[in-house]
Amino acid sequence: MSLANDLYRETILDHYHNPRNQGQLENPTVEVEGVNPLCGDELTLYLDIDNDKVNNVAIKGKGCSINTASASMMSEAIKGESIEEAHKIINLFKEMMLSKEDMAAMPDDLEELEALRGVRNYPVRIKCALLPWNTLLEGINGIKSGNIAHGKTIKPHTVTTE
Amino acid sequence: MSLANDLYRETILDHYHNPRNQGQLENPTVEVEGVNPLCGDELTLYLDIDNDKVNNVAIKGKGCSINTASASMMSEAIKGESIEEAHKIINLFKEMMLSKEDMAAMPDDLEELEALRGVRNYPVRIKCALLPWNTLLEGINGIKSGNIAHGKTIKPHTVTTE
Amino acid sequence: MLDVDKIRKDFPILKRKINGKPLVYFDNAATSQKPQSVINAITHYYEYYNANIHRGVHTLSEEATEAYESSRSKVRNFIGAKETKEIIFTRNATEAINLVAYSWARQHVLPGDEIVLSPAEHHSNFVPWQILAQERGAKLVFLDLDAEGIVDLNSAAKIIGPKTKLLTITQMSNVLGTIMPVAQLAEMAHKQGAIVLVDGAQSLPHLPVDMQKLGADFFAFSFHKMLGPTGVGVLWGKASTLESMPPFLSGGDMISSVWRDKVTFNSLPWRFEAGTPNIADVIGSGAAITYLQALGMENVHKYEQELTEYALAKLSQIDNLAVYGTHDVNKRGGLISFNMAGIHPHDLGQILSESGICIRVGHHCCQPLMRDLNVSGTARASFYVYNTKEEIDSMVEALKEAQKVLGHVACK
Amino acid sequence: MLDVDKIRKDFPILKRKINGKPLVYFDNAATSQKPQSVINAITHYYEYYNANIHRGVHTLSEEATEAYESSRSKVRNFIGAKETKEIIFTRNATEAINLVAYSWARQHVLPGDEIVLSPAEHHSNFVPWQILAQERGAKLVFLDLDAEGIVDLNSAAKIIGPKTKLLTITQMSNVLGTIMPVAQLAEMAHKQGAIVLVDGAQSLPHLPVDMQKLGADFFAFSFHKMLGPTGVGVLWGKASTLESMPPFLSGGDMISSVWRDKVTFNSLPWRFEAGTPNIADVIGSGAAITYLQALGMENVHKYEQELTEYALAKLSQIDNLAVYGTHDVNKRGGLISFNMAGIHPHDLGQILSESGICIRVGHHCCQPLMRDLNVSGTARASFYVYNTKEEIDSMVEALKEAQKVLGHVACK
Ligand SMILES: Cc1ncc(COP(=O)(O)O)c(C=O)c1O
Ligand SMILES: Cc1ncc(COP(=O)(O)O)c(C=O)c1O
Repeated sequence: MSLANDLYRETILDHYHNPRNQGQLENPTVEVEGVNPLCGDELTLYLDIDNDKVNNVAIKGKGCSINTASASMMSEAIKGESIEEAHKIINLFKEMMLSKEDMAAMPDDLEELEALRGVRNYPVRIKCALLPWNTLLEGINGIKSGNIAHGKTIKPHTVTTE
Repeated sequence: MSLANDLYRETILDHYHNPRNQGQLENPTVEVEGVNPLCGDELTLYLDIDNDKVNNVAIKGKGCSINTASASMMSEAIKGESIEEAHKIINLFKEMMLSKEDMAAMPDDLEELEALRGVRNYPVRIKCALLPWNTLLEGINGIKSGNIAHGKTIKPHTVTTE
Repeated sequence: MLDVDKIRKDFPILKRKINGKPLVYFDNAATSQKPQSVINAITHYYEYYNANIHRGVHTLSEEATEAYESSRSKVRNFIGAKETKEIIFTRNATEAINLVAYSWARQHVLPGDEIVLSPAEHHSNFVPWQILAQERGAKLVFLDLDAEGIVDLNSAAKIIGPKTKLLTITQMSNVLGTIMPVAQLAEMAHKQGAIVLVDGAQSLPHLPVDMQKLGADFFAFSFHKMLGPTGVGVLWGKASTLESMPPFLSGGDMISSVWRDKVTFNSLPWRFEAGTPNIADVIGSGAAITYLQALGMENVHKYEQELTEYALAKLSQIDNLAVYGTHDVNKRGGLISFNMAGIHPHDLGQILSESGICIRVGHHCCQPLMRDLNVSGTARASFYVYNTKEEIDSMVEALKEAQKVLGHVACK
Repeated sequence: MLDVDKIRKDFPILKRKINGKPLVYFDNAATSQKPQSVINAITHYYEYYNANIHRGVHTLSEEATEAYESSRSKVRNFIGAKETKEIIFTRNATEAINLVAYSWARQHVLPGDEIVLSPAEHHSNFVPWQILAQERGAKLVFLDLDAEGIVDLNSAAKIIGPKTKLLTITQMSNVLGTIMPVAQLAEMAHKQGAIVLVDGAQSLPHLPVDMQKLGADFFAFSFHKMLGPTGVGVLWGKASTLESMPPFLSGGDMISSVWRDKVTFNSLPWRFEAGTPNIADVIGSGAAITYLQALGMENVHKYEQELTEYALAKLSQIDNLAVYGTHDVNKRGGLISFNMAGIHPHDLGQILSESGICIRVGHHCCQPLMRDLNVSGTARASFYVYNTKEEIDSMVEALKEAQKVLGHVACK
C-alpha cells in the first residue's frame, strides 16, 4: 500500500500515538489558537519565549495523525532554538510541503521531518501538516511585532491552502 | 407567412393603426393602471360606470400591435354593456386565449374578437392580449367590492402567465 | 422495489475506477451523483435552446422560459405545494434559509423573541439565526435530543412557548441520520403563533414529503443532493407568508416598474428571483424530479432502509467502532456516522479513499453537535439508490484494514 | 484576427434551424451561446469526478476542489486581479452587486450620503441602490449622458463631490452599447473618498479589462454572458476592502468555528461563499475563460468593432429606423439598439423570430433610461465572436420585410 510509504510511515505513527510536548504552560509568553475550518482540526500552542529564544513549547489539541505528528515533530525541532532559527525551520518545512519542485533533503538535525515529505502527494492533508507551523508563525510574529502583550491569546486564524 | 394569418390579420392591424376609444375621461368612476413588467407594455383604463353599466371607456397607453388592438377591440365590446355582461365577455375572451382545447367560435356580436384567436399560438404574446382585459377586470371588481372610492386610481398590478 | 442493476447503468460516474478499484460512493449526504438523464437535460439545453428567459419573444427564449417554468411545476407537484408561485429557485438550501432570515425574520424578530432550533442543525440552518439573534437581541433556544438522537417532544413542549417567534429544524440530521418529529413540533409552534421553517436538505432526497402534511411555513432544500445539478436550491413558502415579505435580492426580473425615484415589484415567485437565474440547472433539476418520481419515493425510502439495516448489522461486528444515533431504521435515514477508537476520522477517510471508497469525515458543518458529542468529527457513510450491499461489504473490509494500518492503541 | 468559420464549429447550437432557416443569434447581451469545450467541462465533471468540495478527503472531492479553485485562479488571471482571494463566486452579476449593497453599503452609507450612478444602469445596478438609499435616507444622484449616450465628464466633475459615498456605473451600457469613461470617473470619486463599483456584465465578455488599470474597488460580472454556463457570477473586490466587510450569506463553508453562542468566520474568499457552491458551472466557467483567452480579448474586440461598423452602415440604409447611442465604433461595443417608426419593438422581435433571427426587444431592464428616451422599449441586436456579416444581412432583409407586414403608417 503506497499510503503506508507516503503517509503512515512509522515515524509518523510513533508521533501520532505518543505526541511530544503535550499539555499546557503555566505562564506562557503567548498562547495561539489554530483551527482548520475545513476538517475541524484545532490546536493551542503555548510558547515561552525569552531573549529571542524559544525556551519551551506545549501543545493542546485534537487532530488527525498528520496534524498531531507534525505538531509533535515541530515542537521538538524548535524547542531551545532562537527565533531566527525557528523562522528558518518553518520556512524549510513550508517549502518542503508547498514548493512545486522536489526540494533537497532536510539538514541532518531536522531529518525526522523528512517523514512528512510524502504528505505533499495528498493536497488535502498538506493543510493538516501545516496547521501547527502556521500557528507557530503567527505566535512568534505577534511577539516580534510587539503587537501582542505578554500572556495574551491570539485567536484562531483560519488556515487556507495558501 | 403564417404570422400574417395568426397574428397580423387585417382586423388587428386596423385596430393597431387606428385604435378606438383613445384618450382619457374627465371624471371617471375609476382609473386603472396595468403594466406588463416583462415587455414594458403600459396602459391606463378610464371607466365611467353607473347603475352597473359601463357608460364610457377610454384608453391611454403604449403597447405592441396585439396589446393595442386587444384594448381597442375590448373597448368596443364592453362599451354600453352591463357589468354582468362585461364579466361574461371577459371570461369568454380569457377562455379563448387560455383554454387548452380549442373553444367554440365567439358569439356573433363579438365576432371581431376572433381575430385575436391566433395569438394563442404565441405564448409570449398572450400576455400582451390579456393585459387590457385583466386591467378591466381589476377595475370593475374594485368598484363592485366597494373597495374603490369614486375617482380613485388603482395602481399597477403585475401581469403574469397565470 | 428498485432494480438497482438497472439504476446503476444510468449513472455514468459509477464506471469509474480509483486506484484500479471500482468507485464506491458513500458521500451522498454531501452531494449525490447524477443520472444520464439529468446531464442530458443540461447538455440539450445548451446545445439546442439556450437563451435568457422571461423577456424574450424569440423562439429560443420561449422554449427556455417554458422549460424553466415547467421545472417549477414539477417541484410543486413533487413536494405537494398548492401553487407554483410558492416555489422560489435559489442557489442552494443555504441561500433559501438566508432568504427567510433576511426577508421574513428581519421584519418580524424583535428583541427578546426566541428562535427555537435543534442542537443538530447544519451550520446553514444555524449561523444565519445566530447572526440574526445577535443583531436583533433575540435569543437562540435549543431543543433537547433524546438518547437516540431525536428531538425530545416532552421537553420541547416546555421549550416552545409564547416567546417563540420561529421554530427552525432539520427534518433529517445530516450527522445522526435521525428523522425529527417535525409535524408535532410544528403544531406546538403554531399554537404559540410561531412560524416554522423545515430544513429538508437531507429528507426530501430520500423520503416522501408532502407540504400539506408537514405543517411547515417554509421548506428549504438543494437539488445537488437529490440527483440534480449543483447550483439550484428551493425555498417553498406558504403563498400568504411569501406575499407579505419584502424583496431580498433586487435587480432584473424581480421588478414590475422602475422609475428614477420609485419602484414596484413583480409578483410571486419572480419577486424573489433577481437577475438571470441558473436556467440550465433548473431545467436539469426538473429531470432529477422526473427520475425520482419514476422510481417512487416510497421505494427509494424502503430500499435505503434495507441498506441501512444491513450496514448497521455489519458495522456492529467491528471492534471499537461506535455508531451515533438510533439503530432503529424506522426512525432514521440511510446515513451513518461512526468513529473508531484511536483513529481520527480524517485518517479513516483517507485510507478508505485509497480503496476507491468515498465517505465524508469531519464535523459535517455541525460543530455545535460535535461539541455536544465531544468529538472533533465523525466518519459518515451515506447511501442512495445506486448503492449496494456488496459496496457496504467493501467498506467494512476497508475499515478493518484501516484498523490494522493505524492500529488501535489501547494505552492512549 | 478570428477564424470565424472555425469558431462557429465549436458552438453546437449554431447547427439549429428555426422554421427551416439557420439560427441567427443576436441576443448575446442577454446571454451568450456556449462552446463545446464549456459543455464538455460540465459533463466531464458530472460523469467523472462530481463531489462536494473543500471538506472531503476522498479522491473525487480532491479533484473537484482542485478544479473549482483552479477556475478561481483563471478568473484572477483573466481580469488581472492581484490575488485569488479577491475573486468571489456568486450566482450572477446581480447577486454580486447585492453582496456589496448588503455587506459593504449597509456598513458605510449614512443618511445624507450620495450614491452616484448613470441614468443608463441596468435594474440590477439600480434597484439595490434605490432600496438602500430609501432605507438609509441616502440620495441617488444621476450623472448626465451626452448626445452620444456617454457619461459627460464635465458635468460629472460637478456632481461627484464630498457627499459621494459610492459611485456605481456600468462599463458598457446594455442599451446604448456605449463604453463609459470609468477610469476617469473612478479617479474623481476616489479623490472625494468614495468607493467605486463597476458593473462589468457587458464589458468583460467583449473587451480586455484589467483590474489594475480600471481603478475600481468592486467589479461584478456574469459568466453566462461570456460563453460560460448560467448560474455563475463574480464579485471582484480589493482585498483590503473585502477583508473589512461582514459576511452576507451565512452557513456551511463560510465559517471557521461555530459554538452554540459564537462563531468565527472563514478567510477570504470563502467567507462570502455560503453553502455548496455551483461547482459544475464554476468549473465550466474556467473553460469559458480558457476559450476566450485562446481567441485573445483584443481580437474579440476588434472583430466585434468590424461587425458593428458593418451593421451600423447597413441599418442606416433603412428608412425610418433610428439607432440609439454613438455611431463611433471606438466608443461603443457590439450591441445596437434601434426603433422603427410605427412598429412596436415587440412586433419587430416576433417577425424576426419567424425568420430564425433572435434579437431582444423591450426595456432591457433599463426602464429609467427608456423613460429618458421616451420610448417603451427598443429592439436590440448584440454580437459575439460567432456572428457574421451574412447574418447581419439576413437581419436587414427581415427588418425590411417587417416594414412591409406592419407598414409604417405615415398618418399616425
Ligand atoms: C449592464 C448589465 N448589468 C447587470 C446585468 C445583470 O446580469 P445578471 O442577470 O446575469 O445578473 C446585465 C444583464 O442583463 C447587464 O446587461
Ligand atoms: C441538513 C442540511 N441542511 C442544509 C445543508 C446545506 O445545503 P447546501 O450546502 O446545498 O446549501 C445541508 C448540506 O450540507 C444539510 O445536510
